[in-house]
Amino acid sequence: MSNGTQTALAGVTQEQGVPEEIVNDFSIQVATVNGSGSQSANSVLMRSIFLMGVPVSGKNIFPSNIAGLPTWYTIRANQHGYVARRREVDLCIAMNPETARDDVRNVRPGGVAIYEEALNLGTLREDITLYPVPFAKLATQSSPEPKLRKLLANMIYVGVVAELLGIGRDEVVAAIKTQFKSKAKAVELNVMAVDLGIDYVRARLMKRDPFRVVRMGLTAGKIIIDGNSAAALGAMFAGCTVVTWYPITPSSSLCETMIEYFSRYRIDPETGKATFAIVQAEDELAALGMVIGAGWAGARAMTATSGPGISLMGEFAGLAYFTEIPAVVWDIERIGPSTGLPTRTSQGDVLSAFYLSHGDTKHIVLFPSSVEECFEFAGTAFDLAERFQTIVFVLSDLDLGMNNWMAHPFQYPNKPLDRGKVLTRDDLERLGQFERYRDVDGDGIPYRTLPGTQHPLAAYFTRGSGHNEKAGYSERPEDYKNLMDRLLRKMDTARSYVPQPIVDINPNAKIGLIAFGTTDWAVVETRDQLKEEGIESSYLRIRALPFTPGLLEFVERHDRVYVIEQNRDGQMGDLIKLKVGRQCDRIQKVLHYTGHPIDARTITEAVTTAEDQMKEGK
Amino acid sequence: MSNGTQTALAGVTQEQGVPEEIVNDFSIQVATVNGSGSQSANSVLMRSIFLMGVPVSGKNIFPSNIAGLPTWYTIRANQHGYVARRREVDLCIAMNPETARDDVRNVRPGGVAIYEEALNLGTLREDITLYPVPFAKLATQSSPEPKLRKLLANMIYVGVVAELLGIGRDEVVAAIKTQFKSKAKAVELNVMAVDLGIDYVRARLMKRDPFRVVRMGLTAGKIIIDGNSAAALGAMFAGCTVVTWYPITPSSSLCETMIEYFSRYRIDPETGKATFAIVQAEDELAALGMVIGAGWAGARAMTATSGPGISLMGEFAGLAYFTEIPAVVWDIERIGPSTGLPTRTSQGDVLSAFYLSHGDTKHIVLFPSSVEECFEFAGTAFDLAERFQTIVFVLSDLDLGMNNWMAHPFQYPNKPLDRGKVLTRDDLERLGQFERYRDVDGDGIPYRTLPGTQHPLAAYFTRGSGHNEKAGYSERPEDYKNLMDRLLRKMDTARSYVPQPIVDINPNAKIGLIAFGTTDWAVVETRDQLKEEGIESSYLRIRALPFTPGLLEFVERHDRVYVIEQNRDGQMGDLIKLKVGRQCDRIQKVLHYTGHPIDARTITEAVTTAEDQMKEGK
Amino acid sequence: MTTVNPNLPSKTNRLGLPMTEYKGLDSTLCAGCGHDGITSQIVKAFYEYGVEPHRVAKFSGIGCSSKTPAYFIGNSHGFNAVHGRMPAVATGAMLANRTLVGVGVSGDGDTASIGIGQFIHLLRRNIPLIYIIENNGVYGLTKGQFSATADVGSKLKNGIVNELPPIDCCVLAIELGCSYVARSFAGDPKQLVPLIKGAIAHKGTALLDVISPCVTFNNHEGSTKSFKYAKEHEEMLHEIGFVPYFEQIQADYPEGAVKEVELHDGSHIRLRKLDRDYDPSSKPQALQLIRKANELGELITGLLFYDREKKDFIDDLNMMDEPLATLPTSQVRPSREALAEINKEFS
Amino acid sequence: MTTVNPNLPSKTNRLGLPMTEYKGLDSTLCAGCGHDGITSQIVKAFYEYGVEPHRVAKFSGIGCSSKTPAYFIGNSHGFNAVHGRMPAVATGAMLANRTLVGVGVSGDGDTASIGIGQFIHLLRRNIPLIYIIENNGVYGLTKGQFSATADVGSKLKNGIVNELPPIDCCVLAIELGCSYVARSFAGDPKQLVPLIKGAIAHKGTALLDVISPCVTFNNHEGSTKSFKYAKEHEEMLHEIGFVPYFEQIQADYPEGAVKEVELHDGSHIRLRKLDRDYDPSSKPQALQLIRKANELGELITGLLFYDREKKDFIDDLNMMDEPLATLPTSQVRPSREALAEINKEFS
Ligand SMILES: Cc1ncc(C[n+]2csc(CCOP(=O)(O)OP(=O)(O)O)c2C)c(N)n1
Ligand SMILES: Cc1ncc(C[n+]2csc(CCOP(=O)(O)OP(=O)(O)O)c2C)c(N)n1
Ligand code: SF4
Ligand code: SF4
Ligand SMILES: [Mg+2]
Ligand SMILES: [Mg+2]
Repeated sequence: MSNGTQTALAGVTQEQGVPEEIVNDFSIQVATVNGSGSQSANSVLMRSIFLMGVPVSGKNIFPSNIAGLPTWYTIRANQHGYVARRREVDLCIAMNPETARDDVRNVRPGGVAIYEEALNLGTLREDITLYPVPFAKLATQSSPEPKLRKLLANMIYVGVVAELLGIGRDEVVAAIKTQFKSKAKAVELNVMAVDLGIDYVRARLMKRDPFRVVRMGLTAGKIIIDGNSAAALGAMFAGCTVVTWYPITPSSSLCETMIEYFSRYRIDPETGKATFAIVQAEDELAALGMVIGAGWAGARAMTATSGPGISLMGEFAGLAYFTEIPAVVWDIERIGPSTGLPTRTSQGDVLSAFYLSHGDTKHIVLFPSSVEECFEFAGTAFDLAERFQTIVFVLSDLDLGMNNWMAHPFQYPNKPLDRGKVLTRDDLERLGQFERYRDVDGDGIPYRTLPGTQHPLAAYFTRGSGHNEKAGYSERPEDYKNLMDRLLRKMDTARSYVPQPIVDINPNAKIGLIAFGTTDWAVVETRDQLKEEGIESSYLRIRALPFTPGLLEFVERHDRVYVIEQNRDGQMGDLIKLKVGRQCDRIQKVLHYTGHPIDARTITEAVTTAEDQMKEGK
Repeated sequence: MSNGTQTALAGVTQEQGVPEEIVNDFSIQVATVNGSGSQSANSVLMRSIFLMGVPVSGKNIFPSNIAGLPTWYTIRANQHGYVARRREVDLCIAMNPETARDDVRNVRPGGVAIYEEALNLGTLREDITLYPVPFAKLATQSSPEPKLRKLLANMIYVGVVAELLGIGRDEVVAAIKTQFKSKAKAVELNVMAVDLGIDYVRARLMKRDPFRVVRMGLTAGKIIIDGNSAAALGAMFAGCTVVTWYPITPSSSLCETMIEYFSRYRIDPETGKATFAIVQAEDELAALGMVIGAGWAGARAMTATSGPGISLMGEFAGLAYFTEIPAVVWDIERIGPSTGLPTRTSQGDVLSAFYLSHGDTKHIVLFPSSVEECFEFAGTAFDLAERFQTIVFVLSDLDLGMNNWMAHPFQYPNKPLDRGKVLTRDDLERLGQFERYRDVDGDGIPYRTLPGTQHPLAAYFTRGSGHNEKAGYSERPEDYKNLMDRLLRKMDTARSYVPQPIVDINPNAKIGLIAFGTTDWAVVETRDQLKEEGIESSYLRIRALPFTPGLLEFVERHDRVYVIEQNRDGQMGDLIKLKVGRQCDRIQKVLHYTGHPIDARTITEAVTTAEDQMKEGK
Repeated sequence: MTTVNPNLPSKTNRLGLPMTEYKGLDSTLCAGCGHDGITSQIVKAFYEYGVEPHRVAKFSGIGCSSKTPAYFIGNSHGFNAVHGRMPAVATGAMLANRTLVGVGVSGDGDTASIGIGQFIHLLRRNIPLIYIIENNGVYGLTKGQFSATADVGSKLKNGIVNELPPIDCCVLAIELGCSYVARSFAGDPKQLVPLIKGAIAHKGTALLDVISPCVTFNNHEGSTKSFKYAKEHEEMLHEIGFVPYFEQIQADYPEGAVKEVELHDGSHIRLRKLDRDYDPSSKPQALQLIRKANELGELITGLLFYDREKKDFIDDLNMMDEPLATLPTSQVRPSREALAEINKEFS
Repeated sequence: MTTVNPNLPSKTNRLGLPMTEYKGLDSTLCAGCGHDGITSQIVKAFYEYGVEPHRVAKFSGIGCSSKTPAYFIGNSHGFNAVHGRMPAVATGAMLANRTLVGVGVSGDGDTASIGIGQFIHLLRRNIPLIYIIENNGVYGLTKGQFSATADVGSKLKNGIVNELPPIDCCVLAIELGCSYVARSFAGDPKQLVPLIKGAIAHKGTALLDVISPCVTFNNHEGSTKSFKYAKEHEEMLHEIGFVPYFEQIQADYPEGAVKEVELHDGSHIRLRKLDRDYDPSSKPQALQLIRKANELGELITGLLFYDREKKDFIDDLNMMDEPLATLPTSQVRPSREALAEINKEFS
């Protein structure tokens, strides 16, 4: 456990009577069984805190099965806005008899455990506050239907926790209304269950723990949403017309959300017809093949998948690269290799996405780190794919994609769609010539026409085999070399089009931190922790491959640069090393690969240890 | 054109009458049409020179179609044993009317062109020796059958060239006998055609060029074979039992040769039954899937493919890595990305093979550079795959795989098969325990049992999802991390088991050269060329990934290290840079990517240019 | 749409285009290859039907057969995808632009070996596409290995005999609900041209499995996919005629001798009875017929199955009439109000 | 081979093994899932037949169904491969060790969606393998999307209706020459056990397409793969019995009422006539029957097709009787003389 945290909590033990209050800074872990309907209770609890104006995040640790196995939901509330995972559990709600003992053992000293009274855990810990609650008994009062009763049992703990922490009933009720939308009956039942919890606390429990929620104003105007939904919405507002997919955790919800919202907002009001096609493909090869066919014909087309799907897309990815066809692939990363841990998060596909396919293939890759960026990059990815006529990967992860995040409301896109260098019939008429693969503008990007263009110059032939500037079949060494060199040039042009890194230079810092994607949230917190320990740091957050030139400058500016990522091999670190050449010995890797999202304390410890060794001259 | 070559040929022009002789050092290019049967004529010509005792190599530059398109066959004879491609054509035999003018234009000044008289190319060049020959007319004398006549026309040029160069008729006849095996009729006909050529030269042509073949003793006892056949034979002698394949150029002949030789040498004499299964799979996914199934069940199983197949094998490669199942995949590289140039050579799959699959996956990769190594590594690959219980890639290329190379006869394997850590029924009885994924020996390599082992401890469950040491399903962070760390450890152990690099340190050298695979042949020649220009060099030939520690030492020892490879992105160079850390700025890349095999002069020019710039302080 | 000009010289079609407009580059296939025959019939069919070249989109996988889209209708966009995965690419393109006339050409290896999965799902979806299998029972481009349509007992040049049963793509297509299924022979242009025209007029997937001998690797004695074998064993189901929608049908034939099949665009296929009565509207009958022919080693050719009523994938998706690819931003980007509403939902 | 002990207590099988030896780990599937029912029947069939656990090799892809091999015959090797590609893995393993009894379990998504290509080629090769499809018409593990066996008009919980025709894996299997094709229902153990036993005795691929309702995602009103629907619409072809080769057949039934089908190892399947006469040896009849049942929305169950004479892939390859995997070096490495001969050939 971290020193910082221990200091903050010193004095919080039961012997000392009522401990010092800990306000708006704790993490809750709800341990349940999947398929038991705890998901909505968890969301309601999270949203209630959010509605209290306190920054909050929720993370679901669920098994790769459908029902009956242990599941944990972690809620972090933090007045400073830190929303990364915390290693420590302050409050545990142990609803799953199978894991309850472990769950309670896992609470940090000074913490709280709420559990089913019948489990008899009263003697398990002396250093935490224990609140037994007869959930089962209370549930029998909630409904005569056993099935419903089981569902409502979860909502009872929401009431218990709310009352113990001081979360307002109004906020809970509002959260329930959001959760169950307009279904009055469901709202009513759930509120009733919550009240059972509240009443029980009032009647039977004495608050003996330090944790409290107090109203703040930090969440006003914000939304709560998961990254997959954000991406789906972003794509919808970016004019996406063809979506293909093959279900795979944790990407399925991205496309399922598309189905939902496209059906609502993308049916032409006049004709009643769809302005899109969403197709469940037979596998990931087909999914990408369809995207490529659609991109070739001019649609904004995308698919979403995860690691195993990426591995299946190799051949088609190379085709898109070599024939220069726009395509967008979202990879919601999970733990690999192979099937790996389908319900655990990872950043392990950096190299496989970047290098995907044989031969000298390389791709544009984007790394959103927030739901706002999921929304934004959904459009950016299409713009880049069409501008550069190539396949673009967007690497999100399970943590970002499937968990709930606070965010600013999405901004209506202010830029027109960049459809890239497409020549229309009129253009052809005006130009009088067209060669599909010629570098007319010196930026490596050729022009294209769409099938169906009614002009004798429009037609050309697309092939994944060797071709010359006129798109004619060619095995000539010069044609091949020209093409390959142009593709490199094109990728170079892309460096200034892709989202540039977010850089925060601290002029006093000797060290720099580099991260990407969801690791950002822990790094932000780490920087403050480091500062507390007297270590100033700069920070560069990578948002895309290929790299932009600023990277080298950042590395050169700092004695040591820590590249933090969530995979075993330090994949981004290797790419950075290659990029910065002899400066590579400034790079140090901080790696986290357990399947759980990275936390600030882990990074802080790694960095301080390394810095200490540095000082000691090791 | 290179300075070196120009110097050597100075004075060889027709104005000066009979030029200085050039003995046993020239390249011949035969330009024909594919499907015209020129392949056997080319082989006979090459073998005739070989039988004269002169080192020789033959390279086929053929189109990706079946018949009717231009094809070139290049023979290089060299008394020093250089057998890499040469850029310059000394003698051209222009049999294809469609390309004849270009072919003749392509001959280096001082060279020779032999062509069909009717093409009337007499005025095309003044700086080379022209020998018009009425091939068509001569062919009519060879046979009454038009189809046969066409085939024999090719053999006529063999006679012409042999007579002009002074290749003995006996050697030609012997080569014909080898080519047509026991078929007396075919031998007779072809010898007759050769004689037509010889007689024509004697009767009508006056030798006016400097090129001659003179008997040497440098090829005695050697064999001529292509790398794919060598690999097939190597696998046969390595006890390979299951072969799966999906046809793809340039790998098909590897498996087709297996079918041929396994049917001859691997049928049990007692039962008349096969000791192997060779299966044409429905695609490359299935091919690798079958190999994995077979490897799991204990067979030595392999497949062979090329780039597109590698791209399709991503998902299964990750499965083999993560479940630790032996598998061998030969990648006979051709030009990518995508379908690319199916009949052109490349070393472009280094990164895709090494990193194949999502997540933190990495593989053992071998790089044979000769047919001897194809034979040897076929066994090494199985030994490594079974010892390390993982997938092993062997990266050959079209140049090595499909062209004819001189070689020492294959050595009978002197080591027993290394079947790795397999526990039998007796072992289990003795040990009394077995955990599939436990690192018992500290080398990262666990033990396994084979299905069918009759012991209650034997059974375990294999899965591509998370698992613990007992092979039980697990999503626990610790189990995952343990497993991933052990896999790294295993790969580290492999460093000392894989074929070590071949290193030649020149104590006077300021520069080092690094290459792998077929690039070796050009590098060997380059070193001599550099020496002539006063540049001493050391040389390290990589034979496997992961790297061995000696690599860093080699780099540190030299001011500049040129990594020479046949791809656009300098893929091996990048891996080397990563390995050598801050020494990476000593690395310079020499890249060749045209589809034609790399030649020494190209490398020499690149290195001397770089060295000159160095001196000039640029 | 170009309108029809009635006063054209005889050497052009109803659009005023000469046959050359429907040709492509010179073939680089072996002289005599069956695939070149099919190419000619495609050229002829599109010319005679009068399809505007720019409206055509050509698709293929990899193989000798898959090279052929470069050899016809040069003024249309073509896409030579990867081996066995053309169906996905064609599906995507047809969704992006439903106004295109899609023609896919594939080989038996491309379709029945590596590609059988995508083939099946294409049929299942009923993607609007003319799908021509140039079926020679071997992999031509990789030099003569057996494909999954090679007959049991058929021999390679090197003597290897095929032991595995062939996949009959027409049977699969019918079982999977394909609504236009025909078998033909590259050496039978008279039949192939109307079948292709019918496929142009059809809505949904039109499958043509065309025996197309490989003269280099599978035209020898012992091959069941040779010109000789096919010629000797061809059994035509009917004589086929095609009357496009813009021509008047003339009923100049005796009762019962001819069956008219109306196609989706109003064109008609006219099946003139030969030895037998055949009604291509019955699945079981079609399957029985094929099975029997296969048992007898007969090459049964003609329109095997037709179903006018079948919905295609465009119907299933309830898509707009205009190509999705070129819809203006106003149609594909919901309003500011929509976003505000959504933001509200999540707040 | 363990020999049969005739003096066993009644709670063990002929090998002296109790039923528990055929069980595996506890299931982690949803309570009531059809797949668990099938697991129980597999346990029972292998127990009753008396297969030595170590001789069994279990294969699967990915899905809820594909998890089940961990739940039966714990003392056998199991392999949970990747999604849709189990057939290739099983093929390789069965080639490496032909003495294994292979059992593959797959889902309808695993087999008919992503895996249809490998499934078809497995059938075409006739790999010796018991192939059980646990068919629920949805992707269970990814939370209820339609698979390619979902019926037209069947509804997801969220109201989405399937428009695409289902793939009937039995029809495909029969068309592709599979020699043992059965359909059954997870809720009908009496039928399933003898069908699995027959599959054990069979040589070549034995396909069992078993309707196995997903209680979580596809057991509602409107689903044609629910317990309720299957129970109401099950039409048994015959009553099925299995007499293993080591038991005497007793002809205690009236003439014509029962059909005995002899299997490869000498065991018999006994089909007792119900409403109709059914002879599972005729392809066309089998296909017709299934087609009609599908049209009527009937779930026809029983042994649909059987062909004793069909060669399997091991025959085609002329393989040794011993497992290739463990042949000694002397049998797999040719002699020095052989290498000398080869070197000579290339010199
Ligand atoms: C992934 C992949 N595997 C293998 C190949 C090699 N290959 C090219 S064409 C072909 C077979 C073509 O056979 P078919 O489709 O029957 O066409 P044909 O040449 O007979 O017309 C193969 C295996 C490839 N291009 N891509
Ligand atoms: C390559 C790949 N794509 C997608 C997935 C995600 N996935 C896991 S199981 C499954 C479907 C399972 O459906 P089915 O085979 O019918 O089995 P069920 O769960 O219904 O028993 C999918 C799509 C995966 N594991 N691998
Ligand atoms: S090899 Fe066969 S299929 Fe290919 S072009 Fe030649 S004849 Fe045609
Ligand atoms: S989700 Fe469906 S298929 Fe999966 S275990 Fe639950 S009931 Fe069975
Ligand atoms: Mg073919
Ligand atoms: Mg299913």
